[in-house]
Amino acid sequence: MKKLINAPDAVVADALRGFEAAYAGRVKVDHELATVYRADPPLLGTVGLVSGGGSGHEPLHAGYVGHGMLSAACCGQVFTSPVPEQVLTATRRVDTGAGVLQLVKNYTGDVMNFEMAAEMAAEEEGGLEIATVVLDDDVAVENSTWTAGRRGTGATVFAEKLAGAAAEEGRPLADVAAIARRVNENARSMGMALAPCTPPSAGRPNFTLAEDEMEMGVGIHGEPGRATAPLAPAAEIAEQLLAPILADLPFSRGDQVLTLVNGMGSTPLIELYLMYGEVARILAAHGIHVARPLVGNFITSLDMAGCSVTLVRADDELVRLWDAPVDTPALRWGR
Amino acid sequence: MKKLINAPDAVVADALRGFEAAYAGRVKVDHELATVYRADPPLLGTVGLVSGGGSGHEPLHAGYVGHGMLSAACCGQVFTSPVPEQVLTATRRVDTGAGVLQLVKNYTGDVMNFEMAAEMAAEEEGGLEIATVVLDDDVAVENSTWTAGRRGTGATVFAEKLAGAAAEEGRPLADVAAIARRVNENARSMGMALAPCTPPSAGRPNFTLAEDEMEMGVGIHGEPGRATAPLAPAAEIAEQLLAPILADLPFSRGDQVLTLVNGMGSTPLIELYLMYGEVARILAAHGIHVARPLVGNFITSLDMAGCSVTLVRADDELVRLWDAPVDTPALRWGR
Amino acid sequence: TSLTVEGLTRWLRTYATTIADHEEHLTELDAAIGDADHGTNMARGMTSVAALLDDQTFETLDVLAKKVGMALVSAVGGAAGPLYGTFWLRFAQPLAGLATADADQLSRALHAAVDGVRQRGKADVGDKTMLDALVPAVDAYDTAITQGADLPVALTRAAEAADAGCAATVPMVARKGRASYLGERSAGHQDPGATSAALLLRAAVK
Amino acid sequence: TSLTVEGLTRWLRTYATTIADHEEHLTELDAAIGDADHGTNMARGMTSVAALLDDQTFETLDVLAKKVGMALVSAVGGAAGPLYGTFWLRFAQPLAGLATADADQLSRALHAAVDGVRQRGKADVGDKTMLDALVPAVDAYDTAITQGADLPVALTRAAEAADAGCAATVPMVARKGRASYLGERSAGHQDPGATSAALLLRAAVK
Ligand SMILES: Nc1ncnc2c1ncn2[C@@H]1O[C@H](COP(=O)(O)OP(=O)(O)O)[C@@H](O)[C@H]1O
Ligand SMILES: Nc1ncnc2c1ncn2[C@@H]1O[C@H](COP(=O)(O)OP(=O)(O)O)[C@@H](O)[C@H]1O
Ligand SMILES: [Mg+2]
Ligand SMILES: [Mg+2]
Ligand SMILES: [Mg+2]
Ligand SMILES: [Mg+2]
Repeated sequence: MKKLINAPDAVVADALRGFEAAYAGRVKVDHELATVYRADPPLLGTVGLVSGGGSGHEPLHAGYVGHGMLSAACCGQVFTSPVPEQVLTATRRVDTGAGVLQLVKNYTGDVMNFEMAAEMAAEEEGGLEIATVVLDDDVAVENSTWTAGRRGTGATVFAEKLAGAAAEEGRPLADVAAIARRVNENARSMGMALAPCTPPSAGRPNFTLAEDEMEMGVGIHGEPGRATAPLAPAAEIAEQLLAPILADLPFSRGDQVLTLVNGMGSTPLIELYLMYGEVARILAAHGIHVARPLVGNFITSLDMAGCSVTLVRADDELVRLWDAPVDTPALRWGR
Repeated sequence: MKKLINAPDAVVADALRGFEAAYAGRVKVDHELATVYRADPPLLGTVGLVSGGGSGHEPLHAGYVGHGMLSAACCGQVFTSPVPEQVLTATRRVDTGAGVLQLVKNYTGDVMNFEMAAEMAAEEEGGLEIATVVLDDDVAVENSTWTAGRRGTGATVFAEKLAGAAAEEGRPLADVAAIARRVNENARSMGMALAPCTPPSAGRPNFTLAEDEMEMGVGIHGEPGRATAPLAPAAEIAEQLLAPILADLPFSRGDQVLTLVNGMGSTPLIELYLMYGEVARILAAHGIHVARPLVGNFITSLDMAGCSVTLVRADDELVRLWDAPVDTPALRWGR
Repeated sequence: TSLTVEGLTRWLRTYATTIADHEEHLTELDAAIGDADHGTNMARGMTSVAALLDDQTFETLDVLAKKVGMALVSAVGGAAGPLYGTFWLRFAQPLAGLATADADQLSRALHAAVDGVRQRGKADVGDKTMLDALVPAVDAYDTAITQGADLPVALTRAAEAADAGCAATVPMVARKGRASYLGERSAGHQDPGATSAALLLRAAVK
Repeated sequence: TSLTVEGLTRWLRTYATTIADHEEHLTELDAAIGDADHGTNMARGMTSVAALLDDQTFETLDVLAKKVGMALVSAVGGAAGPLYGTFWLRFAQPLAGLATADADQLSRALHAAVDGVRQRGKADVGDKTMLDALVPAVDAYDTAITQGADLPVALTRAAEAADAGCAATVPMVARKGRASYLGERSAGHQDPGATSAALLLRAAVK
């Protein structure tokens, strides 16, 4: 295993130290509870936005803390959801009386830990108001009430951005949560890997792929995907990623979408630009209008090579919220 | 070789198509000459800024085209400098009468192709005014008048940003060139690799490294470095990168610096955060003050794993120019 | 024969050692159908429990179990943290104020614990989770007690049933937890959580 | 015996074929001490030259050579583009208006070409570049002519000298081009540009 780290069990703590130094003045880090906060004090009467999850998906979530996006991000160990104490403390700290929205990716661990935090918060006297939106946009996983359901992937970036913009506008908790829910309901994602990742504590990749193979339907935790497929040209890979996405919602001719072509962590930007070209071509052929494209590494899986595509069907309000000013380590415009 | 591409010789053209779609409205692409321009017409009386080089270093240079930075970026084939025709055309197109600054990384091919373009421009009637600044900040290479000299690496990002800010302020060509020269004179870089990259046309890595080895003093073209060294913890790698940088300028106690911890293309962000923490620690111990840190993938080497560090000793003017608004695909703030 | 505070402490210490010994194995199992952290997660949790046992002494079973549950909830994270945390938090409830538990009291504690896991995770037997080890273990324990076995024997039956339940997860297609994302591909692998649960019962009889 | 437009065309076509055959080899050499693109660069350039030869006919040597130089400058990029481009642009100059060149005229053209490369790249013999093949080649050509050899023989001597010069780059420590970044580590590898230059001379006698 080759990584720029000191020791496998110090990765998250060491990275948070560097993160704090790199974004000093814009974020504050509670190192004891591995939680990142906005440096500016929360505006009275605005809804707090707390998210979090296992580490290894950088810039998610800490990179999205700041004006117009998250109030706090709770960082778990690599690929391990944070614990209730982290979430509870963050929730309390960012509450200004207007309540707190918790954005949770749909993984059993994340859901249960956030749930326990919400239960504990509810037990407190004068308990604060909490809303939770669970994100589950990954079409690679079949959905059913019998299973853990779909994974939360690319939709998370959009939910954090758009709910964050709504919170920044001073809208009430119910509205902010409704935005996040609308994002999730209209979002679909699919991912693929050219090469697996190596979790630091495991020291080796979770699966292997031959030189002429790729893994389709992967998540963001280095787990094997739904199927191993023969390696294909980018144009073909884009088709394989988009087909299940388009069919699932379904997206239709005339739809306006936010589009993310996301790198898995070790995919060079030139390949992501190229993939976006293929995705744009296919969407144009389907009469789907990309209102806002986003291309880069936004929700990663350590050093996995590959990409994912997320589409969010967006009405004009969602597009407007996307355009609203944001000032975080990983997304920044309008200020 | 596993890449998200269609064919090795179509990579640059395909990526530029995707790039144009991803940043439509902000950049324009001349596909015939593989050159990226700002979408807004150049402001009369402002100096044009042209850079370029081989592809494979994304987001450099095309990702730095926009308000407050480059006017145009000429894209060569992967790791191959652009040809004079590209540079000449771009230079002509961005000239508003105030002249054009060409920013060139110090590689024989880049220098000669830009030189030929400048010669051709000078031969034209009413020839436009051209200044050229060659960047050569890489301390891994010993400098001498007998050799090709040092490579241009991380300083390029700073030269493009700071000269771009000066040009945006409407300053004359001599001033804008002087800023770029000041950046270069005060910039030093050093890079290392955990794993080599695979150029698409070669189909395999340029060198090999054992599981317990790293390559010190690498450039950004997948070439072997100055020496193969035993793999070390991040704290130690940071020392090895900073020692030659600090000694070379030299940087001294009380200096104020712009600092880049740069990923080589397939290094996950969590490792770059962590590396920045180590770099910040060492600089603090040397009494060097980081005025502005930058952490991420800004000048890459395809899918090479590893990082580089760049320090620029900066007076208050350079810091002010760094803070000036910029709106490009890869760097964006203040608007 | 009954479970004392000292006995429970010994059980937990043994389990902490077992987990340390099996850390890599659990992570390997999780690598195949999950995210390769179950060993690390459990090791981090049981290290925290062992520290608790070193630092404090306990008068009653419930206080000890509750602290263990809280330690796991705050140290583990992931799926295993809330599930094993809930296990011990609920285990404590029927034992309120008791310094020792007889076989029936222990049965109630185990039932509460396993029901807690079931509620927290919304899973059940056959979903390829730790419940596939825990549920048969409690059933086997009850059967042994009903048949007049003493506590050590009943716990041995429980451990055997947990082992068998764990082995039975191999052919299952997961419906809960991360392994469910793999669909049919999850078959052919032993569930990591069922494995750590079987080790928990084994630790009780060591 | 003299060099005709047809002869130069044949030389260039042969070189285009040679480069296509050696593309991988040149890239491999460049991978060892450069950036693994010399084969691709030269192949792109000579494909463009071959297209030029297909599309147009030429009356004089200088017009042909100039077009070849321009084609290389606009198609190749990197170090090889300006260097080989300059080679042919300068090769053209002493041949202005000529449909054929005798041995002396060709000598002047070769000298102009190689001096052009020297000026453009600010390198010289011993720096581990294409000049280590080109300079001895021109010297050998001149020597042969002085000794009364005819043009084919002189070109054969040039090709032999280029091969020897190319082989001589192996132990050299590079002072110019990318290989110079490697310092002492550049020793032990044959220079890719010297190799493509030696192939250019070989193509002249095929
Ligand atoms: N809903 C659930 N109910 C019961 N056990 C579960 C559930 N989901 C997962 N598990 C158990 O948790 C184990 C995985 O734990 P761990 O790897 O520590 O957490 P994570 O899956 O969050 O990485 C699985 O092997 C399974 O036995
Ligand atoms: N300054 C120079 N003078 C003469 N030849 C040079 C010089 N620099 C490089 N070369 C030649 O160019 C070759 C490399 O060409 P190529 O790989 O196509 O370009 P690049 O180095 O830009 O990738 C080297 O092997 C060397 O022979
Ligand atoms: Mg996990
Ligand atoms: Mg090159
Ligand atoms: Mg796991
Ligand atoms: Mg080369």
